[in-house]
Amino acid sequence: MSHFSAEQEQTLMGWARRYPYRIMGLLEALRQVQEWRRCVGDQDEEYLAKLFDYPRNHVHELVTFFPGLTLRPTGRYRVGICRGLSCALAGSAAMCRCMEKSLGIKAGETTPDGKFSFETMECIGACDHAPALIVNDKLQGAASEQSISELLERLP
Amino acid sequence: MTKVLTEHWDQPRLHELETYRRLGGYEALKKVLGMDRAQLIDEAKKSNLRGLGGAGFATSLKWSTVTPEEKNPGPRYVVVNCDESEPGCFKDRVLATRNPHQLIEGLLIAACAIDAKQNFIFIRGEYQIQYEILEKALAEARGAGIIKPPVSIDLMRGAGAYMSGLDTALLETMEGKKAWPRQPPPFPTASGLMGRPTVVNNVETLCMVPSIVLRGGEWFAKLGTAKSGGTALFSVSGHVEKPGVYEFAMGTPLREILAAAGGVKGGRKLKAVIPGGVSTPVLTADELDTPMDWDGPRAQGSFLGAGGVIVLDETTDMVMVAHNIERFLAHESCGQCTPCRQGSYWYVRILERALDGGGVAADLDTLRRTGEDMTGKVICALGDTVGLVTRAMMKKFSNDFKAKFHGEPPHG
Amino acid sequence: MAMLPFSVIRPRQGFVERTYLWEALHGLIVTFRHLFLNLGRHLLRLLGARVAPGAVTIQYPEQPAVLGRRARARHFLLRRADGFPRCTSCLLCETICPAKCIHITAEESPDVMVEKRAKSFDIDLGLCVFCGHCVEACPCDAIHMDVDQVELSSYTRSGMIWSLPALMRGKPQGGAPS
Amino acid sequence: MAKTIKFTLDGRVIEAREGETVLQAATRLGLLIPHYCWHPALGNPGNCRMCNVEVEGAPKALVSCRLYPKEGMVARSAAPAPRRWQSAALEFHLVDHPLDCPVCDQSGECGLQDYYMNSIGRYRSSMRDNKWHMGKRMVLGPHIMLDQERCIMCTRCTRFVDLISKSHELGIFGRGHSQVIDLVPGRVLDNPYSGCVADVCPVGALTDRDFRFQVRVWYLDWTDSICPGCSRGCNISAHTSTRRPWQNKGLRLARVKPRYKPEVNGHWICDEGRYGFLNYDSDRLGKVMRLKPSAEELSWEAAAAEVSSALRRKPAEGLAVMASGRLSNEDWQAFQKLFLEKLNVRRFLFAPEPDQVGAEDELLRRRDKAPNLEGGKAVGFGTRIASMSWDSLAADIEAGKVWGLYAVDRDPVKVWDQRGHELLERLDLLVYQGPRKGLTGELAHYRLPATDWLEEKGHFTNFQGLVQPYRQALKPLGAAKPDWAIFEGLAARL
Repeated sequence: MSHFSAEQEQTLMGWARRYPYRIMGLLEALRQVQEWRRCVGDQDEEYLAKLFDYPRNHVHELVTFFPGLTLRPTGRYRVGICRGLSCALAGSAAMCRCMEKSLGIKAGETTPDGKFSFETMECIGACDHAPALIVNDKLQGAASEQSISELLERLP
Repeated sequence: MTKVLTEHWDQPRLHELETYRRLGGYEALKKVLGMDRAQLIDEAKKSNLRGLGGAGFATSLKWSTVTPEEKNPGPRYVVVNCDESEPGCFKDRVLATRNPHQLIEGLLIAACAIDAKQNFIFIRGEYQIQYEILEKALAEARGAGIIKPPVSIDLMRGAGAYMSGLDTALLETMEGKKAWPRQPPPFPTASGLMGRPTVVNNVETLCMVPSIVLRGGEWFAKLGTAKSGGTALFSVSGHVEKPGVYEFAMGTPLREILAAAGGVKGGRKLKAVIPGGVSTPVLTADELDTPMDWDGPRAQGSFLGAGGVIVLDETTDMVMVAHNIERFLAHESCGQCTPCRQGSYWYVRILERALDGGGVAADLDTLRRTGEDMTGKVICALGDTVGLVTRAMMKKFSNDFKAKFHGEPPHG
Repeated sequence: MAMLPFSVIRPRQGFVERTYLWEALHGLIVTFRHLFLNLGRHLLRLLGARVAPGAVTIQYPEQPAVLGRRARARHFLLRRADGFPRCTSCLLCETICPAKCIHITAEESPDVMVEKRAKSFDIDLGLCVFCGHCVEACPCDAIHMDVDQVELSSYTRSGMIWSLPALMRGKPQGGAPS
Repeated sequence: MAKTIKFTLDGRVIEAREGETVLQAATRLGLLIPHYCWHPALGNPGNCRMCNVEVEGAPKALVSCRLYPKEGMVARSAAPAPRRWQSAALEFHLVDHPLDCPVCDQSGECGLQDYYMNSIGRYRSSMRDNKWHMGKRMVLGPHIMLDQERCIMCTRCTRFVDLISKSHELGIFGRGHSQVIDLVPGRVLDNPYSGCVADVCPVGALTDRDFRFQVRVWYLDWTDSICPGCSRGCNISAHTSTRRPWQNKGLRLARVKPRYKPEVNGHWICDEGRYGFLNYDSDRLGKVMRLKPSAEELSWEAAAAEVSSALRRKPAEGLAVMASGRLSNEDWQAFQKLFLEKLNVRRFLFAPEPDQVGAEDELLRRRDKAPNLEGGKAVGFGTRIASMSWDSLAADIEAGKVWGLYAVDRDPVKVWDQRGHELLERLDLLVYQGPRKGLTGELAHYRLPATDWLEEKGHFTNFQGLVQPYRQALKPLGAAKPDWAIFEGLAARL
């Protein structure tokens, strides 16, 4: 019995069978594990390598290649501020400092209670809401002192 | 100005099926089922529609070069590239949010054009909202019998790599591998996803297809200029009053687009405009009358790209812009080939040192020479961009760069 | 153009020159003049007068042998600022040495940044021709030939082989890179 | 003649074979086109960008490792433009490369040095910033050391562990300039071919731990030889360090490297063959000795006389000869002449079990760990004459049927262990011939030193029946002579 619950194993098997070729579901399965566990651990990689019949070094390559997948656990809420050109022109650096101050952590770190983790991200395709603020892959609109503090309260 | 994509954007709940149908949606699909493939491809050829993801490759040519069933029996695929990660471009996000069914209809027509049964929409991980919208739209379409087996459309998400936006790297990502682009030959139309012939089309390109089928290729071609048919979406951002997505006919001068977006923010003087996203070399303020089609910016040493217009006012320091772009490219470089992997981070270090005041006159020659050694000598367009973008800025804004690169080398 | 004939005119030797007596006498006069001049200077210096030295010879070893600024003599293995030997035992000096008198064996160095150092570094000064190639070949400026240390003799052949501690002892006087 | 494509490279007309790239054809003919990521057995990913060539009619530089020649194509590699592209690619490789040459074992055979020091390099570097630092001196496994800063990301090693050894321990983790070659967490690079990883690495990123800092490669002498590890007969080149005896801890054999042989081992050798013989000089015999009844060192003539007469003392039925697959074809020839024709001995033991058998796999390693059993078969040992088993020989000795034992390069005590001592006590005559003393050397009546495979010339026949020569790399130790010379000496006196 692996360290996943039966229901979780079912979902992962769902991803394996979802696409015409089994291996095409690997990235989605990794995203799923990242969502559950906030990171992709060694055991997860071993399990997925067996499930997709794919060498473990390539699975580990994927986890270290894609920024969406992390080795160390991120917070329940993964907050990101875009540092692309349009957002930089609109002052994303100032917003990053404000976010770091209000969360009390540096960019790339996770709050001790594991609720928030903050990182500066490359362009997230929201240059009309510069500087863009995103939480768990969901766009929250432009970042400003007011919207940041309001966001941190709102999230349970 | 006739609008092709944004025609119904003012309609409420356009993303729902019956609104879309009420406004004439899926008529083109019925018409296509009656046409044969050659006629459909010929219609696209007459329309002069070219890939709006940035490459500008004629869509009809791409469809017609797909190896037919007889030569290579087995499945064919159409993959929608919705991995829009180019800083300055957000039109695919707005399109998928406002009018997902237009994309689905275009995709189904493209599938008929190359006789593909299974199709995929590859969307970037950060577009989770658009993912859910598309999922609902697909469910509606399946429910209404528009998508009937054996035809199927599947959604797949990326995980935050800009490289996945390149067509061959996108196919590598879908095959569960790192987004390391392939080196054609063979091209994806001959051997793409899992070795099967695949067509990779951009969201905007496919959204144009229903109108082309309904109102005919000539109508679409006449909207644009001789070589660039139809209209295009421009994502205007940066120092501009009203950033957003605007639709203009191909060939519209940049000045008009800037005016539609409310001109430079705070009425300041314009310094530069990046026409097609950060990967396209910059245009100066007096090159504002460049017609925005596939050949206009090329005359000024730039290119249309994905239409991400970034407006820069006079307060911007071009070295800071160059550093921001090069740091983006160095962070997103997939690391497969050496010139881009090492050269991009070398650029970042030189520009960072220049911003901190350590710039040395000899660095300008290093940037120029290294840029030439990169462009054209790498596997994919990112490496070319690293070498191209900064050099263009150095040529057009040499005083910004001379100001930062003035010191003498400390030792010898 | 043809070469013109050219005849060499030799001065005729006079009778006195042919007898050669005067020439011999003149030579002796020069020799004795130097003898007494230097003897006088030598005595005056002994009495403390400040006079130019009588002879070029120096009374080694009482007077130290002074070599030129660019002379190459005793080998030194220099140290880094933190006292670690600079030598990373890359064996380039051993390779370039024409006399093949440098014998080095390498080992792991505790310092991660250096990785490699010399376990044993022997120079057989009995074979060394003091050509200085090792100093030129060294990529880390680890070996240096000091200026005027020439007392390198020993009673046994093995005594001439200087190993690592000997080569690193003391400080080089002149011309060592910082 | 297979269809060939003619094209000109640097003014020379070249005939490329079917399916050969420009780079393969040029390298086959010895023309210099710099390359790192292409390897004949590992494919051409085309990611190092070194092999840029200029092709007339092509808009931009093309990488010749993925360029299939067309008839009449004109390509240039040595022209100023392509040389500049290659030199630029080299500069990109060296941007973050540490200046480790003094402490790097690859120095002298490093791909970066080779290209930098000739027409492609020798430019003044314009890199003025701090270099990117990564892992130094990382132990990957029992034999391999990694230095991530020296790595140029040619991906040969990851392709090796994926395609050839199929053990998948290494991967390229991270992205962009900070990506590194590293082990999968929890794995160790201990597959039976881990040494090949250091061969394919063109730079000093992956180096041998056994060879680390032992000797500089330009002091080594290279000799073509055949690995005596098993019956595969891999072609190797033995690198010996005899010019400077204080180097390499005084050991004469510094390292063993594979030599390309398509029919037998391709580009690879296993770790047993690569690292198994590094203690080549240990436990060696050098003196011709008679130990019993009175210990004395003999000359070869005296020993030959005594042994030949001792062999004649009693009827030949009681004689047993122990041999092994390590004999060369020449040895087998003389062995057969001496023991079959002259002495017509009936008891032979040359089966590799149990001490000369080991692991087998589908790539190279064979079960019988003796290189020349086929050579024995050629002269009848294993076809006409069957090998005894160790137990039946032991039974015959205990039953007194066997009075004399001649062991050639075989160690009975190692197999019989404690029982061996009693058995060998019973024998009237025990002659031990071989390069190493082993456990039986002390108990023999006569001890004849033989040369080991590096000190003699000869031929091995591998399991496919391929006769392969091996050359002499070292001078024999002491009075040792090749086995066939010893047999000839004895046969002459019988």
